[in-house]
Amino acid sequence: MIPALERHVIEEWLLERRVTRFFHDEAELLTARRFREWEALLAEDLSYRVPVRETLVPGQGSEHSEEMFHFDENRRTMRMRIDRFEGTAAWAENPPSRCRYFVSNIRAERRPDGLVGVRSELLFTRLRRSLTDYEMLTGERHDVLRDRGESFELVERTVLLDNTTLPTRNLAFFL
Amino acid sequence: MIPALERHVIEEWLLERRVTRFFHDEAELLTARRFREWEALLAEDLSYRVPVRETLVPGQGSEHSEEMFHFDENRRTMRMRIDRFEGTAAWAENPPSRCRYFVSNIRAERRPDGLVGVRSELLFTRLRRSLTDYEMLTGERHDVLRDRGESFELVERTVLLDNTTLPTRNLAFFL
Amino acid sequence: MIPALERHVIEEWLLERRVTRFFHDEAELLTARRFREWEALLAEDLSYRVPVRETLVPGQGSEHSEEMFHFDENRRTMRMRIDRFEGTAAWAENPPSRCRYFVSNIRAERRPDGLVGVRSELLFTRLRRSLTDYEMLTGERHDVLRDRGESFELVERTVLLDNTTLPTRNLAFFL
Amino acid sequence: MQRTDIDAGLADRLREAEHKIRDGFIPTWIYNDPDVYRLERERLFTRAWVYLAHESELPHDGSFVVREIADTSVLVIRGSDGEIRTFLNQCTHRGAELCQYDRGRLSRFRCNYHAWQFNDRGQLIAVPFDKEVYGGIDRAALGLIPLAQSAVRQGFVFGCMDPGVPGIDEYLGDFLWYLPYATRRSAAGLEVFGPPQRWVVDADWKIASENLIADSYHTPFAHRSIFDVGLVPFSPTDAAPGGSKTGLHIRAGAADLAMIERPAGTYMGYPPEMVDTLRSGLDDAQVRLLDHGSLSGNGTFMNRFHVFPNLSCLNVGGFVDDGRLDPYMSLRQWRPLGPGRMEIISYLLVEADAPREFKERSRRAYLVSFGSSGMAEQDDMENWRTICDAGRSVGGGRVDQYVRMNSHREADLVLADWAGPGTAYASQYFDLPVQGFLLRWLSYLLDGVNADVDLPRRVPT
Amino acid sequence: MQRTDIDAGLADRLREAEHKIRDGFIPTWIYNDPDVYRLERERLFTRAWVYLAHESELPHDGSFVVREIADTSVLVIRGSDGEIRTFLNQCTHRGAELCQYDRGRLSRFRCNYHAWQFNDRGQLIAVPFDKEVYGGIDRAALGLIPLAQSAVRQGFVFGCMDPGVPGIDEYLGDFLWYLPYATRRSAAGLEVFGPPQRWVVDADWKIASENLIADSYHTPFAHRSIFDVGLVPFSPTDAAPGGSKTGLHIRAGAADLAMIERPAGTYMGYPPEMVDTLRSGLDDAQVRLLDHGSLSGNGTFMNRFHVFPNLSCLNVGGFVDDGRLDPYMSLRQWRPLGPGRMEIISYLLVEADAPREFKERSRRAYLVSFGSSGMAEQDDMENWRTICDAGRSVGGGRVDQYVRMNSHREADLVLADWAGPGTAYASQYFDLPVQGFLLRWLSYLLDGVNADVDLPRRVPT
Amino acid sequence: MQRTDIDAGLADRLREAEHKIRDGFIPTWIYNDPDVYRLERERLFTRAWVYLAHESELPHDGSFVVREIADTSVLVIRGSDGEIRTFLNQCTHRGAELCQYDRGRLSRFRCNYHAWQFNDRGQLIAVPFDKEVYGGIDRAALGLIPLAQSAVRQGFVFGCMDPGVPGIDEYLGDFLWYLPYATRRSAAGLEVFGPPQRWVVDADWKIASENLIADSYHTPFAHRSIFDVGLVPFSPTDAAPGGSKTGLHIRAGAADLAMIERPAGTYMGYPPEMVDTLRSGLDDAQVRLLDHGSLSGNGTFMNRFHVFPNLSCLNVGGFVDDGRLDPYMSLRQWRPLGPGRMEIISYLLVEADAPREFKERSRRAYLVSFGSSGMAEQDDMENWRTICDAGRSVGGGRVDQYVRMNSHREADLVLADWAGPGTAYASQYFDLPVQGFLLRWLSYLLDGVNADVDLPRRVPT
Ligand code: FES
Ligand code: FES
Ligand code: FES
Ligand SMILES: [Fe+3]
Ligand SMILES: [Fe+3]
Ligand SMILES: [Fe+3]
Repeated sequence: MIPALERHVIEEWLLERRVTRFFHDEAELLTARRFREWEALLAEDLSYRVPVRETLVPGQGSEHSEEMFHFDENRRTMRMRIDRFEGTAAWAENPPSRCRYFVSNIRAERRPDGLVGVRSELLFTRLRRSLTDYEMLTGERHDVLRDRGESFELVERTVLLDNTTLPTRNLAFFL
Repeated sequence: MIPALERHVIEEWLLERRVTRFFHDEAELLTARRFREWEALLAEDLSYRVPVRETLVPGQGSEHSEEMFHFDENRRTMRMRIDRFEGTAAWAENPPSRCRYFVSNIRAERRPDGLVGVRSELLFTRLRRSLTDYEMLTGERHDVLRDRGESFELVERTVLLDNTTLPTRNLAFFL
Repeated sequence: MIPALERHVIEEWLLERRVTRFFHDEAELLTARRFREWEALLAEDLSYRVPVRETLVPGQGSEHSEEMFHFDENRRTMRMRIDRFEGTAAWAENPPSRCRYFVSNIRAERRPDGLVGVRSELLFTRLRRSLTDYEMLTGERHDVLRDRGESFELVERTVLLDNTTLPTRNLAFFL
Repeated sequence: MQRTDIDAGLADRLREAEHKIRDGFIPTWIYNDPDVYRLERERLFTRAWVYLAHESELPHDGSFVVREIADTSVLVIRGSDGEIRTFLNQCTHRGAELCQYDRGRLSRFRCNYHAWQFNDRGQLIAVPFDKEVYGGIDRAALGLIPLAQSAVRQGFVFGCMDPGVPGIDEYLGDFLWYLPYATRRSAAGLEVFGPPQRWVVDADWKIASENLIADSYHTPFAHRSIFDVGLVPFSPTDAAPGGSKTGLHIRAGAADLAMIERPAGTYMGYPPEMVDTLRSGLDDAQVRLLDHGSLSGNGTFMNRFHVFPNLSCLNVGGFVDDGRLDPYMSLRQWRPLGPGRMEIISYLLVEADAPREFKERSRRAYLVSFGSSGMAEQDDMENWRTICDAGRSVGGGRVDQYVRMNSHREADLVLADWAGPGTAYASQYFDLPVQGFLLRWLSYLLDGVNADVDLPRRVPT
Repeated sequence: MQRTDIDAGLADRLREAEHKIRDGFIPTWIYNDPDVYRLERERLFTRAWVYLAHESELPHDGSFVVREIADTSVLVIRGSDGEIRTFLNQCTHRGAELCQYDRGRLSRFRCNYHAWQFNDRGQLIAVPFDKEVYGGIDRAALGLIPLAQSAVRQGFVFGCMDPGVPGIDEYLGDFLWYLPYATRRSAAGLEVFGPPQRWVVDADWKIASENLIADSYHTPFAHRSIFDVGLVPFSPTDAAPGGSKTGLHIRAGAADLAMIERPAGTYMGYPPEMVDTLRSGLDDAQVRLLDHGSLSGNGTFMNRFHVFPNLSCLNVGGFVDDGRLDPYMSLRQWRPLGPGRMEIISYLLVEADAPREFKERSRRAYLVSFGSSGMAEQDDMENWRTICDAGRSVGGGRVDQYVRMNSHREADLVLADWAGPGTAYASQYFDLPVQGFLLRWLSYLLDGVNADVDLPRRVPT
Repeated sequence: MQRTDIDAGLADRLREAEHKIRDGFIPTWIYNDPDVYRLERERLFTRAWVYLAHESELPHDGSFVVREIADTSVLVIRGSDGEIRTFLNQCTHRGAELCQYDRGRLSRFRCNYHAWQFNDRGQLIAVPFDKEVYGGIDRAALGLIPLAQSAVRQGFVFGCMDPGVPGIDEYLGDFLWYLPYATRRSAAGLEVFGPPQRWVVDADWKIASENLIADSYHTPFAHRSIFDVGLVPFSPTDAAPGGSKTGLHIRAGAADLAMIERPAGTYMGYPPEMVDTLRSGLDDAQVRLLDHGSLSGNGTFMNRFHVFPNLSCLNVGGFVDDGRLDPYMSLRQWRPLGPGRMEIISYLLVEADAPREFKERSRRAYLVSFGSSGMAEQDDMENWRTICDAGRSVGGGRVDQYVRMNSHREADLVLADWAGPGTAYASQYFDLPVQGFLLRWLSYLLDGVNADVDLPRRVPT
């Protein structure tokens, strides 16, 4: 017999489950460098940001800069970047890196405006060629998704990194 | 149409879902160094232990010491530690490290005494200042939670580390 | 009140939940080196493969070799390996390594033939003795499970690694 | 400052390198060698003037940034008297690090170990138990240790650890005449917009410097993808030899700089007001160069410069949104971390009194093109890295690179009647500046300070 | 043991350091320098007596621990004859590691490579195919290789790789007279409680040693937080110069030790029975010091000691639960791992026959205060680390630290009529012991073994 | 090729090692020493012939693999003329890496930096703006840099960076007479099956080489587990001294090889047709050895060989499925990465025209036994690693290993009337080959190229 489950419990659960699935599918696309398919997940009004982090005096403002970013993209610049990857002259990633996205601690909630806010933890690893030392980044994603019924689209992503100086030779990937 | 779900399936699932959420929220508090809020999750009869690990002859006892610990805390010593962090002279963490808790493989079960036993895997990363080398710890958490309806409180935590000698300059954080 | 959940949503969810649990239990067995119990999860018609990876010219074939493997095991060779670990002369793992399996991004789906296909991400860490440097592998698992009602058995596992040259002194463990 | 010894074997290797470089070849090992790195630390970065900060980063009393000269931590701070000073970021008692932050504002610094305190002018202002345990310490002698020399020029803060070398004006020399093209487009001067991006690459700081000094050759090939996606305001033809983008190279003081031709009425997307402001701040000769200095008599735009040893600046624009060209200016420092390894510190500079929207557009154009995620920068990283990787190997290190581009007509390239200071060349397609850079580098490693660096003599290929 | 060469440049640098240290300055580079580390490995840790284990860790026949002298793995084992021996942990055949465990009990060790076997006295007892392939090997010559010297004193096991240096009693010297204050509070002596905590820090073993030798100055400042949270049994005034916690420093043999004043009837929370037991095991002079040795005539408590090169001990207490002071004693070894890098190995010592509850309270007080998670230890790590980090940099390494605390009245501090052996000083606020430590360290690096280390002459500041 | 200097202290240490090795002892430090590694890079791997690839990996025009000689990247490619060539994998312009892939097929290689292009014969075929900026470059002088020497023998591709050393035939010498036992079991010769496994171990390439050269002693003990699980086709008795598996050791040219006895009508599980094919390709003396060469007059099977410096081959079989013995042949290279660190590159070789099923069975037997996950290989890794770890430590490095196995009857072991070339010994249980290997290694480090390596003289133990 089924215990009485409240509606909001079921709805929250369904939402989180769909969001989790969305993130896992997204990670697969990025890992497989299927950038065109990934692009299809991006909203027209996308804002994609990875702020530069500094070590500051406690109390003197956020360590995540609001002025300077590693990425500060809109839909159009995203397309440029993807065009480049899909073109024949993106030497930096030829042969491609092996990027992997361990997304965990996913928590989603529907906001009053109908959008879905998601907070998750990201462990990102990258290996190139025959190197044995990983490039690794850690941080948290603050995402806003628009519910499209069947799936979601990414409206806003802010990745707050733990890293001030990046141990990656470049950012020829997305976070 | 909904297939017949047995009560215990639903209950187990609900429990695990709530526990998972609790862990993710807890990780957020620790990462954000919101120690007073974290403290509010600790039971009065808390036992918090991180045993020292040794490499022993197979068959000559557990590698996790029952005599010596990295942490062996009760509610009172926890408060002292948090008081220190919240004070103005905890130089070791000024500026604060960036700690991150990747909690996975969470499995919860309600014990006969009503408490909830949880086993999970922990990947802990820490970065300081402008360093590019992570301090990393891995291990498993064996937790006991008390169900408070809305949330849980942490009654017992034992973290079994993989590390014998710690690669962290200090343990100025909680696991 | 419960919203109308479609049958397939429930079924998918139940399957994924059971698979997730299976993977977490499996990880525990491997971490604890309870190899005989792990062996009991392997199907008689097991195929367990970890292909060698090369860096190839884009467009000139898959980087994951179909000719050479790090593991290419059937049920019988698996038994040999486990016999060895359970014997008294597997010096390579005496004292044993500390292996840990962070399995995430688990996605399961029932195939037309009744078997269950699962894709997951694996972050594997290993520490030995008093070393402070981890051996780490990353990759994805493509598994096929046979549903045995109470539990599953592993029919097929292919681990696609990110690593071309392995940073592990040996593969005296399973992935 | 004292210098460590250099053994005979190493001196021979460097002398051999010098001969090769003069002859148009670079032995690859110099880009990844522990002995070279040791000498760079001990003989070069201790004696050259090195960029530290921009004064706009230090707006208030007590504003500070912590920066590094090679591996030495330096506190750059504006004192309560308004003056900018530079100090070793180290307590004078037992040597603990004084300031643990990248940036901020503090009027006093309290050492965590024994609580000695220093003010924002570096003075030792508190010593616990002074009377009891030191009998009244000599505070004047134990203030923070200033860099031997430091100076601000047109907003740029430089420091030098050697008290015996000539001052900043002699060091920068003729370059100071050209610098206003970058700094005077606005009455308020330049400002750093936000914190710098920083990242670590397994590549040598010299190969990166050489690229910014004089590698017009790589642009159309290594960076073809950014032409392909429509980002850059040039055609491949512009970037080819003889093209408008590759007109003038100038060697001036401690710097190299590149001028490109600009069609009348354009200025890389900078608004006309800025060009007016710039023009009004220049002298007649400078204005002439601005408006008619190109080989064809068109105006010029200073596209990039490099100040020895490791400061580069790139000033260009990109088409990011709605067909408008957005200009940006990036200052970048190539900080050595070890053999074949550096940290890149990349700043965006904007005109301080420009509207916010201008700055944000500039930021977007910069981010898409250069910096940690920049589409052009990505490719450079891989090329530089593989060169340095080869340099470390026993076989690859012995390979002599070929730097004789246009050395068969080097004399022809010199513009005899150049109106500005320094030496101007009629092309950016030539290897002479790279040779000059490396000879100057060798002059530090082989002892002489800012010794006259002869231009290399070559034989035709 | 043979020693590798030291080139002229390095010898000059060390001689210069010696002059500075005598004069009250320490060049920061000595805390993070590859050449220094090399000499420490090859000239110091091969020739000094180094702590290895406590006999309570080896309760039975075949009980063993594996420990390291610098980077050399040592097997410490109690043989079937009850004797404790020390061996290189290495098979004498092809050199494979013999014992892979940190601790345990085994009567024989079988090498994994070719199955040679050794017993718990280090004897080679089995060689497969001996007759066939060796014609009867010389087993006596191929037993495990013992350390050149080893000895147990009051429960502490020491080893030394050099057969030519004086024995342990001469090495420890006058310190043996003071050691009973730590070891004789219980008839059964001390025991190690559980395994040691171990962790790795990017800091030099010398800076840690100096801190434990003679840095009373940092306590009220670096560790203010533990005063704030009510953990320590002192007031800041006690810890200030002239305070009860900072009374006496004694230099005795290879050790430095610090005595603090104890109010009559107290002994850092140790129960009265223990003080009685202690007193009954001491001679008259030792008892006098225990009961009236402080400057004011009150009793004393040995708060810490350091044995050259890298063994420190801290004996203190904390208020953890219900207002009671719980004493604890932590032995810690600072094991060098490389330039500016060490492993800390921290043990809790308790009176062997104390009740379990006493031991557990002691453990809790220790864990909250010191060790890997200890609130005081946390702050030390950061200070030590930044000093060593600066030492590696080209600018920071050249900074001379200031160690002239109380050198202007050094002669006054000596207690002329001190009743015990060694030299006693009337304060713990002075830098002389740090200078003495470094001069002893230099005497190894510059060749002399335990050469008479002159105390530094100083000029007033 | 030029060689860097070797200082007097290092030469003394190596000379001392030489004396010890001749006397039957190996100082452990040689397996983990930065100076040794430097000399190995600069004096050994630049002057020895080193294995690079197998011709079956290069089936077509433009087929290439990228391999390393120590740390130097080498492009091995079959040109459009069918010839296999070897080049430094480095652009001749500014030294960027030319080919970023492990394997593939390309007819031209375009450098990513400035787009110079080279064809599959290493010729420089395109230089952008050649006329404009180089005035017509000397393309012939700027083709890819070939290794000084390279050669293919029985399918194996070798290269050598030194033009002055003798050619491959002189180098391999008498070994070429024995190699057909491995390569001629099939008309089509051998082929590499799939890509090699590669993994990195903290162990020295020499210790691994020695193990494959002459360590029959470890087999029954280190690898007992694979006997236990029924994998190997020998009994422990076979593997003991005098057993059928340990009969003959042959030193021939740059190689050592081991022959085992095979019962009539068997050949390690290889099918009779293959033995027939083999026999038909041999001359009479070779056939005699194949069929009656063992000490007892039975047939022989070449079980393993090692070619100086770092190529080993193992040919054996395992019982994996249904009671059938499946043979496999693994070639493995021990590539030095640094002191005490190597990459292992392990290939499976199969008869090219064997049925697919044979190859797959061979693969399974190989994977279970050797290679990255092989049950035997796992144990070797740990033993080698701990030896090298000890070698780095100050105490462990000074330990002399004992290599006098059967040196008391060395003369007796020589087979005076051996019919083949080289020197044959009547046992595999002796340390002479290890001593010989290390003396040859020393001859490179101490300068002589392929100097006659005297066999060591010994005294009885
Ligand atoms: S080190 Fe700064 S006050 Fe002592
Ligand atoms: S190395 Fe120990 S038995 Fe051979
Ligand atoms: S480096 Fe290859 S073309 Fe310039
Ligand atoms: Fe570029
Ligand atoms: Fe302290
Ligand atoms: Fe083996």
